[in-house]
Amino acid sequence: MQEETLSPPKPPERRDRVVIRFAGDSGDGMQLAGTRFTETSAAFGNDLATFPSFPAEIRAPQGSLAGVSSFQVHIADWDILTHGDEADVLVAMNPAALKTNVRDVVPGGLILVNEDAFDERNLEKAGYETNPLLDDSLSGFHLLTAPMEKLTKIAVKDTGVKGRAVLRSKNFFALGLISWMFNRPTAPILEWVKTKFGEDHPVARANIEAFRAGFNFGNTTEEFHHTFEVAPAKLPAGEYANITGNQALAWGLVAAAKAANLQLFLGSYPITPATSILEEIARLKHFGVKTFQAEDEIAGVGVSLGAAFAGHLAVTTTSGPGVALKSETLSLALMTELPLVLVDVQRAGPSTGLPTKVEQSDLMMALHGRHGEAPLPVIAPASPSDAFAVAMEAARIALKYMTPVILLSDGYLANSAEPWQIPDFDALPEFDISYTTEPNGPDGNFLPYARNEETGARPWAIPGTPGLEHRVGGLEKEALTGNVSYDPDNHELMTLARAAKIAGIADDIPELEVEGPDDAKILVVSWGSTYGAVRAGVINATKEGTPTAHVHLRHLNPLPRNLEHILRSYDKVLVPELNTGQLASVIRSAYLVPTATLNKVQGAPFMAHEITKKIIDMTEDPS
Amino acid sequence: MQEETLSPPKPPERRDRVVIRFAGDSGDGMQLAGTRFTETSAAFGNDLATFPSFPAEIRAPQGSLAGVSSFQVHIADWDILTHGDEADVLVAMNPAALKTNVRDVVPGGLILVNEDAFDERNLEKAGYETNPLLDDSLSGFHLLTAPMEKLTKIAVKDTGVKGRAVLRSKNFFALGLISWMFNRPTAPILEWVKTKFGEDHPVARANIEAFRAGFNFGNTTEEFHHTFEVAPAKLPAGEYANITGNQALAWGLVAAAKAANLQLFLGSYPITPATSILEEIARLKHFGVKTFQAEDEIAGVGVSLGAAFAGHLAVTTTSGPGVALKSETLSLALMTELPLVLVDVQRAGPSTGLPTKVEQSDLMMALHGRHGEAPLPVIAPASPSDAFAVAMEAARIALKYMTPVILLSDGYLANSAEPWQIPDFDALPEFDISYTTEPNGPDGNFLPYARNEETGARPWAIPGTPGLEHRVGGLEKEALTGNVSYDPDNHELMTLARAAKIAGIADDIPELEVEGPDDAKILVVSWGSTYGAVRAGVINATKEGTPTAHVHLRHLNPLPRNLEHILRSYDKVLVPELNTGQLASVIRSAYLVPTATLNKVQGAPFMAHEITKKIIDMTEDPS
Amino acid sequence: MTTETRYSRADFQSGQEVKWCPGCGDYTILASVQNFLAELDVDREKHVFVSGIGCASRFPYYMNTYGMHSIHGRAPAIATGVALANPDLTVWVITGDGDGLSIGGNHLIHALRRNVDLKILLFNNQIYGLTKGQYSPTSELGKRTKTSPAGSVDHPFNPVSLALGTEATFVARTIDMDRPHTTDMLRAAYGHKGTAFIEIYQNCNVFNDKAFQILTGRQERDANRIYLEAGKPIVFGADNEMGVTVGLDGAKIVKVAEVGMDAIAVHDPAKPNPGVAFLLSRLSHGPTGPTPIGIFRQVQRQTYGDLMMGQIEEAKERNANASISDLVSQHGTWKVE
Amino acid sequence: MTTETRYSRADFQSGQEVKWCPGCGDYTILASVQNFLAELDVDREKHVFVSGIGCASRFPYYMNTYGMHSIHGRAPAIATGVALANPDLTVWVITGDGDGLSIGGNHLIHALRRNVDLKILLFNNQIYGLTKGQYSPTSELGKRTKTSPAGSVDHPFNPVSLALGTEATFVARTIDMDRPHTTDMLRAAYGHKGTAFIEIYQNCNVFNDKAFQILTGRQERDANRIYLEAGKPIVFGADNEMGVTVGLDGAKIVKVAEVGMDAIAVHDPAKPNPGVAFLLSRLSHGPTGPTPIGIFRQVQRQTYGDLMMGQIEEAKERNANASISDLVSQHGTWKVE
Ligand SMILES: Cc1ncc(C[n+]2csc(CCOP(=O)(O)OP(=O)(O)O)c2C)c(N)n1
Ligand SMILES: Cc1ncc(C[n+]2csc(CCOP(=O)(O)OP(=O)(O)O)c2C)c(N)n1
Ligand code: SF4
Ligand code: SF4
Ligand SMILES: [Mg+2]
Ligand SMILES: [Mg+2]
Repeated sequence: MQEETLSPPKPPERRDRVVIRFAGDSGDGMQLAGTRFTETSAAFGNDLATFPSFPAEIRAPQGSLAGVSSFQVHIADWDILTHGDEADVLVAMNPAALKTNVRDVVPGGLILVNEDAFDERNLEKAGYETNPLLDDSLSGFHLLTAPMEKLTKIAVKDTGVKGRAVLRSKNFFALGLISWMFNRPTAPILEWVKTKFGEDHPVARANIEAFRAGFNFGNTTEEFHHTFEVAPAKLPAGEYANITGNQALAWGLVAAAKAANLQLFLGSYPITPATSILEEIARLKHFGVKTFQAEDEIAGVGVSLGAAFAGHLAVTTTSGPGVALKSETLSLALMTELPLVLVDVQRAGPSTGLPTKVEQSDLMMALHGRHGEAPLPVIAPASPSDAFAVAMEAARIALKYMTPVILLSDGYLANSAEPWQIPDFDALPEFDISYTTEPNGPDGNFLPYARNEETGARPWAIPGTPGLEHRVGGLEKEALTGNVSYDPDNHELMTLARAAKIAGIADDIPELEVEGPDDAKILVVSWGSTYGAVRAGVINATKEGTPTAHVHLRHLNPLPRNLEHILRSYDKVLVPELNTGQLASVIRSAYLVPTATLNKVQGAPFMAHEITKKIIDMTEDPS
Repeated sequence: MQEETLSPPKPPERRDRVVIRFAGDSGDGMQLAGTRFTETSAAFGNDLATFPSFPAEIRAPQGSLAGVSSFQVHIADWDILTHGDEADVLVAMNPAALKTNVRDVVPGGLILVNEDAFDERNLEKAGYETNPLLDDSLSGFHLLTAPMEKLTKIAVKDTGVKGRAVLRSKNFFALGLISWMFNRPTAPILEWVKTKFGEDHPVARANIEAFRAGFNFGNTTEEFHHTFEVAPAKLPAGEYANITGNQALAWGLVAAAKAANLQLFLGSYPITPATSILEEIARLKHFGVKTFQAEDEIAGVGVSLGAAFAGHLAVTTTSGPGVALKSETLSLALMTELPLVLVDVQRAGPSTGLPTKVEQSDLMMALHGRHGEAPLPVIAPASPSDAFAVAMEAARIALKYMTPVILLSDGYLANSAEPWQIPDFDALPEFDISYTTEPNGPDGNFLPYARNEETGARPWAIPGTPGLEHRVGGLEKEALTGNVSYDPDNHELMTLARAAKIAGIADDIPELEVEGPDDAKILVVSWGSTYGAVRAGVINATKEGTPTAHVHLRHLNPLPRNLEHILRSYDKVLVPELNTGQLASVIRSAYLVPTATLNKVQGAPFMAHEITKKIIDMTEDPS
Repeated sequence: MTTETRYSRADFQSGQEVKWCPGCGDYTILASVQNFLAELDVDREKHVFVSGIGCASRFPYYMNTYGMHSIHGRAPAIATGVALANPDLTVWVITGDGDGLSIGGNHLIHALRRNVDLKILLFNNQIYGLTKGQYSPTSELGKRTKTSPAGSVDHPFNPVSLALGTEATFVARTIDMDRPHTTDMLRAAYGHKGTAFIEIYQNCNVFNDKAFQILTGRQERDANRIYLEAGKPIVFGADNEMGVTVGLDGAKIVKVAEVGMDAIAVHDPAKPNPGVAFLLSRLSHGPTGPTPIGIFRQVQRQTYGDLMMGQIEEAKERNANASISDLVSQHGTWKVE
Repeated sequence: MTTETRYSRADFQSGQEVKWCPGCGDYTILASVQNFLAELDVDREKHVFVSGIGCASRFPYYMNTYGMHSIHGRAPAIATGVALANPDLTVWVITGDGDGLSIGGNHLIHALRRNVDLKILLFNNQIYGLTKGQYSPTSELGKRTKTSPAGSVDHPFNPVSLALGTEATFVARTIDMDRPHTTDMLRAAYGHKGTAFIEIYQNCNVFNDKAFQILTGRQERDANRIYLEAGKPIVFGADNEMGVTVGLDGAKIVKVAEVGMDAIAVHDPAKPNPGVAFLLSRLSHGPTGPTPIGIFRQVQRQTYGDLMMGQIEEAKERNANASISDLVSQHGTWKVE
């Protein structure tokens, strides 16, 4: 199909932003449709943010509510912060998709359904007593229906695709229709199909034909009188890529290894939603990267610790249940003072919980989930693309301070995508890391626990270095020599030295910058993946007459030096979190500052309006 | 030997309390000498407290500083609180023992040494350049020497004991001498030897002869002009046993099973200092108790969880590194809402740390060391004998609320002993526990997650019960049915319901009682094994003119209802802990109350005077 | 005496919607187990299914018995607790090749050596299904998956060899698609006192389709399924024209006509020495050629539970009516008046 | 070409005071290892000793090489990381029967199947020494210890059988007191490319004294030590009057005179099929009678590390000068002007 053959849509309505959600059965290819739409919008120059949502089941029964998979994309002609609270457009491929998603559509929003799927069986599976396309229940929306299956069948009939496979292309029909409606360039999608399946493969042909049919259906059908235009965003000039948090993390780790001039070693055991970091890095063998799929999480962190001892930039990736298993080894890494990055892509807990859903509830475990006095640095990315920089920062701290570092990402960041302004890789800062190769002791001996005066870090002398033979281990170490020591005073000294080393990192991280108007009385403090929604919520609150300030923490331990001052500069402090108040309790304990909290534990990210509402409620609350 | 044959000692000096420390090489039998002296003092009616201290090595080189083992016992004619800050009497069997222990002897205190061990080799091993028995270094003490080895050899020459074994009885020589000096009844010791080794066994005869020789040496030697008398304490009438914390815990668990009319199941993996709980309970098969030495800590808690599911009172015992490994399974126990007691006998960390030494640094891990929102009850005994009641309390909460409970003991409580007023076992409260055997649902169905209105607990229907077949697991549960549920609102509801259940236990625990004078301005808050030292320190401070109040927490989560009110009733709050301030941070976060802290991380318990000093310093601190 | 009509398969269906991918081998195994239990006629409440995490491990949710869907790899430990707490129960462990052999390997080998009374069904699909297709400890060398894009470099376990190395008392293998054989293995495992281990080849049609093709395909299966039957010569092939000899250089595939029937090994799973079973387990390394199916080993050894209960009973007899007071007073007490 | 005089044992002594109980078998093994390394004449800094927790695991502190005294059971995993990070190193794992077979069982069996280049020395004293005498996974059934006052009910592992069940490429057994033999085993292990596993019987004279008496006692040892030597008939006894036959019913002890020398098995550890090695491992279950000592199995298989490095080299060749910019641009980028 050539773009030219499609007649141009009618004069479009201009919009500065639109949120579109594709929803269907897990088998309907909604993630693919969403991703393709996203990529073409990115290429077109919109700013965007996405939010894929999968069922927890491998494959829940077809047509069931549990089996619904959705992909939301927010496109705009300006710099956006979230994937959008509510959808302006919902594509619903079956009744279950409609049922579970309709509540998130803005009043008056557009709902496009695949009417062929609204048969009795599917309606029953979704728990509809009457057909919502026929009753009044959708009267608050702008409903459009298309016989997507019928039209797809017709479109693909000469492509060589047969039987059950025919209907697999119906997502491309939907994609074609939506592409038409939003005036998207079609070339990137068609190119992708050809590259993916091979130009002449029947599947490629079927998808292209279905896409074309969808596009034309919009163009020619009276009902679809209306198209939209969302102009390219005025993003800072530069090159962009659309990346998810897990990709950004993977690349950030590779970049960190390069910056440190070290080899990257990733020991890991698959677990949702962290697995794709391992999968991504496993593809990068040409960077000299070593990945090891271990027998379990304990071995995953164990091999990494061994690699760290031997001089690699060592990383282990997991989610909450895996962190629990790794904590004993993490404690050994802390005692042996070896660099190690532990990535926890948080999911909803406790126990197996809701493995595919987001939560920020591992913060306390990251800070305190080890026996003994075992403080560690903890940092968290604010958005998918921020994960790149945060991965580098985690590695920087680990290597400079010879310590394990915990990086807290989450299931939302893991899979959501946004445009990332690609840095100039050659200009990225180099880490000034070098192994110790010469004795550092007074008598020409080697003191593996003599500390760097500035950082408190001990030297990194790797096996194979002549003359620096030494032993590390989990028993308390004597200062300087690193020999086993049962001396009471030494234990206290070392406990405090380890703590001081971590606390001292506060001098090596930027002070916080508050965003917001000078007359703000309320300060909102956030961390991690809630950044976008909180930022948007704060901006809205300010617009709606409640001037509000916002500060977002990348570093959770140690906390930035100026946090206390900032906290004390406002009348009220609000800490919104996807947990029951973990950062709030840290702040209360550290500074004795009262906090209001907004907590959500539903396996779902905040919506900006939830933040706005809470802020406005607080101003009305006399206390 | 008959007691009568020993002539009575010269008129004794009366003392209300004495602290005696036996110290020697690990091979010298000091723990045995200390324990025997303790038992005979107990039988005599003194109040007492003990503190054994072992080297971390299996057997450090003979005569080395690392190899010194000691046993301190504090005896008094009144109700004492601690094992004593400093020793009035030190028995030192060799130079290393003298060197490592002399700093803890009161000025003017009595030091009794085995002079035969002060040869050049031993002096060198201990790092003495000159012989301390000959130079002036001990002039601040009352030094007594005895040729213990020579005299022991002579004493045992006809007993049939030969070669190296001869000198093994020298601890009995020392014990005899000290028994004479403190006017102890000799019968319990001699009886014990006979029962232990068999009346006519050469070892029994040797020990008895050595003991007699020591006793007589005191009696007949001019230098030993002086004996002491510590009268029996006026303890409340009743029957007493001398028990360590681990024993008390073991028996408390057995008593709890009886109170609940359940079978006790202990799944455990050996780890210092928790192992002896498993060892003690393994001996109690005649109570129908099942113990399982698992392949690791994860299996230890796993088998216990299985036993809990099947209806047993399930327990798992460990120390810090083991808690780390168990936390994933603990989280499953929390999600399945099954009763389970996890005993953490804390030791000095992080990592392997100082495995035989005390620390209170697992509190934060107990409270927060799990992924997701996973609150659990946490309780801690205050003294060795208190562990009996606390074990029962842990079981009571676990069973009544269908939840795992963490019991935090420590290495000090584990091995220290004190007299315990034996309760009337028949009068101990029964727990009102019963399995569910009938459907509880509206349609005669079974709802495994329908909660008891008062406690929030779910029903316990055990496999084998007809009609109540159901499945539990780690995925989020639907309220009532317990089916897997990915519903966002249900997850929030269940998260809050689990939290509310735990928080609600606050209504089921006693309010705190403050000890101390009404005019106190300072409140000291303690928890766990520091009770005795803190209590004594507070009493002393009050005596010395700083009226001070004290409150001790058994329940660390939930905190007692009236704690906040108490905290706010004083000008200053001091939280002394054997960590870097964990309870203090909990209090600050919960109540926004400023706290002063006194922290000690030396693998050693507090001394009362350290508490007193801090309190007095605080009054002088103007802030 | 069985009441033929007491249970039907439906009595063992929990009413929870079964959520495996359409076409997954797990459905077949579920049906085999449910039918077997119905036929077995043992009180439904006496069965407990304990699983770890993985597609296979969803199994307990679909069984209308007691069950626990626990955490990854820990099912053998948890099930051991259930079995020791209540010896009247029949405790089934459901695990996968990842769950049972990767993260759970230690618990598995310890359960096997202890001979706790458990029936362990390991659904081996040679892949991590639930996490969407990474190689597992039974995946063949060189397997390309998302975590091994250049091919796996991990030499896989042979689960039967591993189990024999632990001295397991009952070790068998079956195939999801062969329901009569699966049922035979379930029956034998049920009848075995001690730990029974069954490796079940299970097709994951989404992430590792046709891994067992040569044992399940119409064309191939007769030529490759070697049924092991106690007391019978080990022959196979459409016309039993092929056989297995066992010698010190290993078990070998031969043409019966060439060596004569007498040279063919007669299967004896009850041999006290596990050596021959081990040799048979080496005949194939994964389903890449003729593969033995059936019971490799079945011997009697006292179970952990019986030994444990024996010690408790004995202790109770020696100390009838033991009370806590006795315990304390044995320890040494004194009176304060 | 070796410089005979470069190292002496003292060069491998770390100066840390050795803190085992006097008389412990660990001293002997330490001496054997130190002497062997001195004789080996490989740069001292190229050796890394990684251990877990236990008496045995204190070993690295006493070696003047690189070392890590890690945490309980995890040494094989950590050592794997060291070996994969730097293939130039010789990585030794020191573990105990508790450390390696109880808590660490899973890492051990996975290291063995993967064939990572590690030398694993398992000091088997059939007891938990460091924690003061509880039974271990190799303690004999019925053993009375503090945690098994009525006797252990856990059927023990035979570590050699277990290792063979994992398809380990090098499996051997030796005895602390037999220093020349220990040295032979160390040499063979050192020379083996891949995971080498040596079970070392080690006397714990404090908590399990004389467990190996029949193999070490003057009176008993000749009658009970069966040395396995490649290419030689398996005979033993003071005058080699005893021998071992291997058949399908197991390996058997025989009088050579009665069966004739030809009936005696000739040892071949290089047999590709591990069956005979397995049969030999069944000859004794723990040191309770004549017990084979020596290399049970030694075969070549590509190591995990070589395969991993091979893939990396290949990928690098295919993508010479790969930069992160390339990586990102392959993914699809766009320009904003
Ligand atoms: C502690 C922990 N680690 C990892 C996971 C992720 N995980 C779940 S199932 C699984 C592997 C499943 O493979 P297998 O046991 O073969 O089961 P299958 O899905 O193939 O039936 C993994 C890695 C988890 N849930 N928990
Ligand atoms: C996680 C953890 N669990 C338990 C322990 C306690 N522990 C230390 S060594 C040991 C067993 C040692 O036995 P083995 O490996 O046979 O070594 P040996 O002392 O006999 O040489 C145990 C249970 C520990 N240190 N860490
Ligand atoms: S992923 Fe594979 S194993 Fe899992 S349910 Fe689907 S087909 Fe079955
Ligand atoms: S306890 Fe046993 S193994 Fe440990 S050092 Fe002492 S003798 Fe050796
Ligand atoms: Mg699998
Ligand atoms: Mg051992």
